[in-house]
Amino acid sequence: MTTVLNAVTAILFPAGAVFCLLGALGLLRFPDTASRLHAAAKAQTLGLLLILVGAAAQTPGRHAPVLLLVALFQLFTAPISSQIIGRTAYRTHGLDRDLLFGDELANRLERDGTPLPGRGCPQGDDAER
Amino acid sequence: MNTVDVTMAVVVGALFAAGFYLMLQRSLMRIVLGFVLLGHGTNLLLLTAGGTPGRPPLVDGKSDARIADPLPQAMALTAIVITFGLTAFLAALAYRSWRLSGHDEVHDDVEDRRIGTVRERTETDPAPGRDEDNAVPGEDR
Amino acid sequence: MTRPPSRLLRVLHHMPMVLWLWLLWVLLWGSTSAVVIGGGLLVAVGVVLAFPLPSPLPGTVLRPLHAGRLLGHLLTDLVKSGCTVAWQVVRHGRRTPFAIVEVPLKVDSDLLLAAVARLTTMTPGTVVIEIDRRRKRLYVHALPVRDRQDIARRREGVQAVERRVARAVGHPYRADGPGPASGRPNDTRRHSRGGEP
Amino acid sequence: MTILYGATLAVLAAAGLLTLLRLVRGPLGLDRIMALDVLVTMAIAAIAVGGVARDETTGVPVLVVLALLAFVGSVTAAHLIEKRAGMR
Amino acid sequence: MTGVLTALPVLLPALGAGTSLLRPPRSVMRGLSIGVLTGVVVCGAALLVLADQRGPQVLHVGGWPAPLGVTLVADRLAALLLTVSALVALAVLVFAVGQGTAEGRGNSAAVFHPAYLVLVTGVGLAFLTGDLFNLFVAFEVMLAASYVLITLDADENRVRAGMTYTIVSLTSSLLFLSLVALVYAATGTVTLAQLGPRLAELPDGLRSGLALLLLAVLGIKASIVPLHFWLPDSYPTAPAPITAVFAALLTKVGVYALLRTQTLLFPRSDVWTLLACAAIVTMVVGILGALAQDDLNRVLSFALVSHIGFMLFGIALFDVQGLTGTILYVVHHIVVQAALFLAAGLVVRRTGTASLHRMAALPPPGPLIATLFVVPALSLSGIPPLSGFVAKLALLRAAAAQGTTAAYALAAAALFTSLLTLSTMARAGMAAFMERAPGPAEPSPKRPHGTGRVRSGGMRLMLAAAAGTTATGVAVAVCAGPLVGLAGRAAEDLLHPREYRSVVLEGSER
Amino acid sequence: MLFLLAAHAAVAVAILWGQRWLGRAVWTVAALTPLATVAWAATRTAGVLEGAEYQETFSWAPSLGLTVGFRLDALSLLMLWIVAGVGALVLLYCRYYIERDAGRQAALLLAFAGAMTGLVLADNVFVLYVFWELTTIASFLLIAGRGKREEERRAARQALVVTAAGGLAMLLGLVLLGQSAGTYRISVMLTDPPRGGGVSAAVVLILLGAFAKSAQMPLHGWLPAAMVAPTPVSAYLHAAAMVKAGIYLVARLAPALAEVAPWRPMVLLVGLTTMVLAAWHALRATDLKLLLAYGTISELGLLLTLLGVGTRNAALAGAVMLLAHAAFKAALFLAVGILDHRMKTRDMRELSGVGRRMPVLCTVTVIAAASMAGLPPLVGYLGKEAYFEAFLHGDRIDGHRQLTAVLVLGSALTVAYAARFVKGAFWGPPHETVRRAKPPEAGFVAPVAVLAGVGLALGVGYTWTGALASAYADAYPSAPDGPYELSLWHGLTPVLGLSALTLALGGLVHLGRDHLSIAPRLPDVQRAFDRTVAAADRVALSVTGRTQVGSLPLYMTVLLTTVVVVPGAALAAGAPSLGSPLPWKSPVEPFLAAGVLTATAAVVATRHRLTGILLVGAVGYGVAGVFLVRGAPDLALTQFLVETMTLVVVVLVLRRMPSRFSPGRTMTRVRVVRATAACALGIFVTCFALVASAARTAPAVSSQYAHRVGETGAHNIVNAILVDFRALDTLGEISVLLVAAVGVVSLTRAGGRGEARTSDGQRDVPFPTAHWDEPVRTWLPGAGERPGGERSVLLEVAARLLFPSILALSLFLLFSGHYRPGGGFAGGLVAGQAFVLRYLVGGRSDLGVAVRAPAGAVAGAGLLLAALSGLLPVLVGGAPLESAVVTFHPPVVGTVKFATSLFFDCGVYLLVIGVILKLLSAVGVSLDQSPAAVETAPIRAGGEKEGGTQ
Repeated sequence: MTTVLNAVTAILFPAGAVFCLLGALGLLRFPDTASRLHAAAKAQTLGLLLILVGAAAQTPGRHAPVLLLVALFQLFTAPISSQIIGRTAYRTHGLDRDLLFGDELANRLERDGTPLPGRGCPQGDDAER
Repeated sequence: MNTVDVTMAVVVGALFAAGFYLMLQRSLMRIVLGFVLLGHGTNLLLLTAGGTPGRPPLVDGKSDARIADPLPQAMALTAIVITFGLTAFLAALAYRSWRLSGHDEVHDDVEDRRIGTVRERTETDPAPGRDEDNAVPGEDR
Repeated sequence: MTRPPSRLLRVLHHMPMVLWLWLLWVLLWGSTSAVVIGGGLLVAVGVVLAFPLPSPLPGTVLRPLHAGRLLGHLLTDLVKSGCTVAWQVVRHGRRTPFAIVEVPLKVDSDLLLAAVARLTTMTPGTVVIEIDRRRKRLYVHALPVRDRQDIARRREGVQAVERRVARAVGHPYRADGPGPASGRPNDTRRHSRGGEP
Repeated sequence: MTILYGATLAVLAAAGLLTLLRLVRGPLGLDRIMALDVLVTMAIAAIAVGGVARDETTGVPVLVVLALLAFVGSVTAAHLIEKRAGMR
Repeated sequence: MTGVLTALPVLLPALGAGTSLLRPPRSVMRGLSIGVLTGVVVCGAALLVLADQRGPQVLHVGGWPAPLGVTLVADRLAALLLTVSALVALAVLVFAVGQGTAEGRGNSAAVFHPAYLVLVTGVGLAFLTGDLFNLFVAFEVMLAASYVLITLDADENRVRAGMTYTIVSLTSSLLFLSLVALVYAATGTVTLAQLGPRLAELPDGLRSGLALLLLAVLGIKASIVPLHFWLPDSYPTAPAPITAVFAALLTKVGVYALLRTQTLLFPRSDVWTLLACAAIVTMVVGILGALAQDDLNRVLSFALVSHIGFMLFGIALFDVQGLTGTILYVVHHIVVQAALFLAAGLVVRRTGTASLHRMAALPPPGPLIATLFVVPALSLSGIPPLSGFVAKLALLRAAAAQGTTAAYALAAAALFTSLLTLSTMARAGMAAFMERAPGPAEPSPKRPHGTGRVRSGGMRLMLAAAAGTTATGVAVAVCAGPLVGLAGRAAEDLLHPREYRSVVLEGSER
Repeated sequence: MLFLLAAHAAVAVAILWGQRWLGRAVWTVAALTPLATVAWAATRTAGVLEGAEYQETFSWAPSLGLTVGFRLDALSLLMLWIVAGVGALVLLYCRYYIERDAGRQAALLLAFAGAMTGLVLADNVFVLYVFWELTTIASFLLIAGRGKREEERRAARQALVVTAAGGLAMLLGLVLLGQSAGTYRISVMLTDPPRGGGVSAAVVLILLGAFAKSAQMPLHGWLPAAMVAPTPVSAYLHAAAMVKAGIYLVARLAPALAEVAPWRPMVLLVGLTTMVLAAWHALRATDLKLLLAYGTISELGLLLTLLGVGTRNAALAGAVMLLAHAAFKAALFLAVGILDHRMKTRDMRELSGVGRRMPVLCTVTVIAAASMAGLPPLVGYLGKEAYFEAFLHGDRIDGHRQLTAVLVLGSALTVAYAARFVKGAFWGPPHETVRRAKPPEAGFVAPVAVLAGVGLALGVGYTWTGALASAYADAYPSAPDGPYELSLWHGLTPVLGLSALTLALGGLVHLGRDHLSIAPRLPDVQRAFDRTVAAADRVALSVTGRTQVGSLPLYMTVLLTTVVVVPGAALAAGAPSLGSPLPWKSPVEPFLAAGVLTATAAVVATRHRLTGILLVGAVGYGVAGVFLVRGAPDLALTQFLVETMTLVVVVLVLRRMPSRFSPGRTMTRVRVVRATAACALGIFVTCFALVASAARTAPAVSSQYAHRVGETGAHNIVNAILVDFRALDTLGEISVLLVAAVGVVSLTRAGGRGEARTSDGQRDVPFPTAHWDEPVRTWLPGAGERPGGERSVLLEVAARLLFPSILALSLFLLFSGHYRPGGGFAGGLVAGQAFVLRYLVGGRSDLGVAVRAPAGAVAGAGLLLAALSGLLPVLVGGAPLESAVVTFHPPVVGTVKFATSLFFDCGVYLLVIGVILKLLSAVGVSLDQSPAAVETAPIRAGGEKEGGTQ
């Protein structure tokens, strides 16, 4: 039993860590805020989940479920901030439009008669929005 | 017997330096940041200087490895909470200042400035005859 | 908010939440002693009573089988999405093209919409950045997107998620029908600008 | 096993430092918020690994709290940015 | 039973603060605050009697012996200062109620009463605690309340003053906390009674470093030159009763802490020469500052700084007589400085300005207020037979008895300061209370509108409070005999803390 | 004797009270007290002259040497006569002179008389000093009057400063003297004179005080200036009584101290110089009162010389002159007062012919002046004879012959100015103003007449005078050729010749007065005083202007520098060892350290508010990581929660503030200084920490906690410390939290005096999609109140689902705190986060629905619960804040152990929640909505309306 668990951990831990690392790399490498969100929301969460499961495999008895609980909570809350950040990024022009293949939201807005305000207007050096 | 290790001592020192550098600014918001940093620094100092690291101070009877010194932890906990309350207060003060005067800078004291100018005037103008009761003429208010 | 007729009723109304809180309590304590179990019940009922909230799931029944499938899909999606992103990071890095995709949905309940949005965020390559509740649309930031096909694929992916969610909670999902029977807005006075054009 | 834990922690630490770099560099407030969020996630992972490595479970409540509440801060900050943008 | 008595000065105001937040009606809130403070006064007095007759009253809070738990110790010094402080705090509260600071504009009542009671909690705790970290907490309690009070109804000016005050105080608090950390690092305990011997075993450099750091930190709180700058820039802007209670209590708590720690932790260690210099500089720089000011409250604030020097004087001498003098001076100064600020508040209220040269051209506020100002002003200047004289005499005698050059220098500085204090007070008093025929160039300014509009009942309360404080000051002089005896015994205790240590550490292995 | 003083005080107070209906009778009433004193003194005279002493002692603060002792001996009696007698006459005279403010003046004069009485009766140096300063204060008030005129104020302040300065010097002298003598009783000092090194210093200081008080040169400037006071006041204070205090002190101490080193030279030098120079001044004065003032100074110089020199005959002469001077100088002043009152001038150039218009006044004044000039058979003559004798044959005084010459010169000048006075005041043809003046009433002149008469009587009745004077003088050993007796005729002695010589010389000077104007002007002391005052003001201004610059950063720099330099120097000087610290305790630490350092550096560099706070958050998480690594999960938990909470609060506050810090205008130099100071502090702390922790030898006390934690029923030692071992700390800490929250409410309350100025005044322009994700259903009961643009379906659903779980978690932390990381704080903070979530998502109104009680009440209840749970154990006989472990056995459940400290923890929990609610409500009210909305919105969540609605 212990061997099995150890093996699980031995697989999950490095995998999780690597995902975390890749997520961090993505955070660094992706061109704009919205893309970085992918790294943050996915690679990161996955990495964490793997590690938590790996840890749960090592944790005796009564604490293992709590670790799974942690994973559950993380799954539940991570998308919330992602969505809020994503929507704020869009609303505050945090997208690199050079890489944008198509923007159906903008199209929709134009059809509604409320085109995207301030498109192209320079935001100045004040990068903190 | 050193309870502090070099890394932590340096971190604490850096937090103090950065915190105080910010506290020396005029912008109250930077002062708030400085204060929070200083708070971190002192809490860390309290914890590290006070105790040797060890197992968390829980008595669960399962291990007899040395536990960390709980007293500095309790003190640091108290300090953390106090710092939090005061940070909130400082932030509110910054807000109030900004609301009243449109900025959150700590400006120089008016009365002191006035006395400073009076001093400069008396020192450049050596005439000693000053009305005694008007030791500090206040016309430039 | 109308006040429920009695406290007991409210507890019954919120039974799932009470049970969940109870479970949570027991899990957190990691013990099944009588004190913990009794205390957990007290805490669960107490919290629900002290802070009244609208019932979350009116008329929905969790269907275990579909829920299990949903979970399975979720986990595989998660792994897939993780890998996708990781691959993107390694492969493309700075020049990852993306698109914002409009996904019309069929479910018409806040809860389900939220669930879909949430799960969408976990599916590969998509992050919800805007929700149009009235018109039942999600706007999804998708990556990488290189052509129209990609966009369509993404849209379908999200709709698949929606289907699975609706099944899991026993929602009468119809491919093209109007909104579901339950979850009709009980508060329409604030219905804001513009319905479906 | 110890080597495994150590290596995991080391990788996590490296990831954390990279994230910190994003936190410091910005350029948008949102990026920083995100980075902070990710940092918390990594902290959860690291604490879990550390707990296993040291064979103790005292960190578990910390984990629960972190997992459940980390988003509150980021949501607040994102709100601020949104509101600011509205004011422009 | 006496244990409760020791805890009550801390717990009562805390209870009161909690209750006053439950939104009781205004009259209840007032009654509550006044009742609580009266209770503290009674407890303080009872403790004083007990401590004087039976030795230090020790309470092991929570029933835990000293190094484990926090210990509250009411020895003579603590009980004495507690009683006097509570008395003054009570008078100031009455004044504030009368003036309407407490419940004037908007909802400041809901802020004032809890904050004031918390302030008293902190002061009480600071006097009673026998634990270094708890002392820090006490300071924080007191200071946090004072931040709130000084920014009450803050306008631009008050916010600036509040910033200065808050930021400097916060700095000192953090430094104090660092000091606690360092002390714990070096000794492994924070119980004052245990620290003395443990500190004595430390290497010299470290010990004097700690002692001086402590001196600097407490020096900020007690506003010793050159750490005093914040005080004259912040105190004068607050409403009169708040300034009064700050001036009376906060700096004195700093002095008390200095007294306590210098005797208990670093007895006659390396700081005393420095302390003597600081005392002289404080006295002189402070009073010169007062001489240069035009604003009545600022004059008094600088005088306050200056007279902190007198208290250091006795500590620097570091013998029974010197400490006696310091204790007497602290007692005297608590009462008198509060009375002065209250009287100044009345003057400003009546004339509508705090500027001396403007005040000089306004009609004087009447003989009663004049008396209420002049008596404490004379007392502050050390004019006999008022309390300031008694305290000053004790200090001078101590200096003469010691007979060193430093002692004589201190005495000379003290006398010089007394003279300038008198001169400053005379200037202020003349500006405020003498009618001057308006000169041709200076048209008599109209009294600002609405300054006289005080509810007569409120005015009566204010006058009664100021009169009460002044009368307390006079009483200090009249009861000088027993008081000197008490202070002498307290000083004796301070210098020979064996009894203190033994009662605190009773029941615990050292 | 105390009853005399009490009577003075009581009558003075009574006069102040009853001045309304007493009217002019106040003066009579006031005069009764000194008259009674005179009468009392009269009854004691016989006894005193026979050598008896009357003593009274009351205890005040004996350990300080403060014993209220009174003693009546010959000198006191003499002075008492003068003080009370002249006092009574002056008071009676005032009835005619003073018209305005009679009550106040009468009370003050009476109080002054009382103070003088006390002064001369005091038998304790400090009691003497007490009355001494009281006379200073009384004279200040009398000179200043109502302070209408600038010169009154100036003169009053000058008198105050000079005499008080002298007084302070004297006080130190008295302390030193007492220190050497071992007693503070004057009578004991006299019988057993102190000797030793300290006594010389004491003598100098005491003499300084005496000189200042009795207007000796060069400290005399205040006396002529004080002539702005009403004439009776001048007569009493500056002729008869107050200035005599200094003389009295010298006379009192001379028997004991005259032989101490600097006493005699000082007294002689100062006294004689004053005598001559002041008389010279008097010759130049045209104002009669000023003339008398300088005359007084001159006489005081003489008296000082006589009484201070310390021989029997000189003392005798001094005592006689003391009496004589009081009588004639008071009379002369009062006479000038009458002139001034009737003629409205006292300039001798405008007065002429008064002698004819007011013959009675003229006569009595001339008698008094003659006494001043030392004409026989007046008492002044007796005195003059006596002092010539004392000096001419005073072998015990070094250089007594030269001194005699000086005395002759001084006396001659006295004669000259006496003549000048009489001539200036009365002689010549009647002037216009004089002719129109109304002659004074008899009662007005009577006091003058009485005083002049006394001068005559004392002269004629010289035996009696001699008895009185020698009773004091006999304290000294008499001269070898037997005691000198007073007499109007000693035969043709050299002394008589000297007397005649003075008259002749005086006459000559008077005749040659027209040439006086070319005589050298003496340096003006007045200007010197003014210069000193101005210089003091300038120094004050300069010092204050340079130190108190009003700049907080500068203050902080000074402060930090002090903190670093002072202890740092001590630390460095001791060169303690750093020990041999490990590089790190755990390999994780360097990583965390790197993170913390990076973030810290970024905080310093950033110029954006939000960035700053986020980075600080990162630092906080890093620190929390360190806590965890070092085995402090409780701390890490709290740190994390607090960090999030700080972020939330600061962000909420920041919401409407500009994103960047105000543009810095700091000069590079200043920045470098600041950075240096900060870095120095950082290094200092680093070194200090290493040194301090290396020095630990004793074991930490906390090792005992592990052993005794079982008694608290806890497993988590940290929590046990917080709620049980050191619950008092926690109580204080929650008070801080509470009051800080109250402060935040107070500060952010809407509607400061200046209304908010938003940075650019623009209103919110919501993004077009803002209202899109408004949920259809109500997920949070109060969220419907929010504008649609601020709602989010995802958030609302999440909040709805998470809220109960978070609360359950918080309760778990609260209850499990005793056993594992958690506790009231952590629990409260977690619950607080739940409410933050409600606030963020549902807005203020939803928060109001969630918590119906006012935030302040929640917080207050928390503090109440904590404090009460501290107090309750007392009722069952425990110590405050004591807790107990209660074990009970309910049927099904089994054994339940329960620590009562849980109540305390619950209080903490509640308080933290209340505080967070309060913070939210505070920032909510001020920041959330427009002010109008604040006014109308039904607010239930917070304390924002506390008090305001009552």
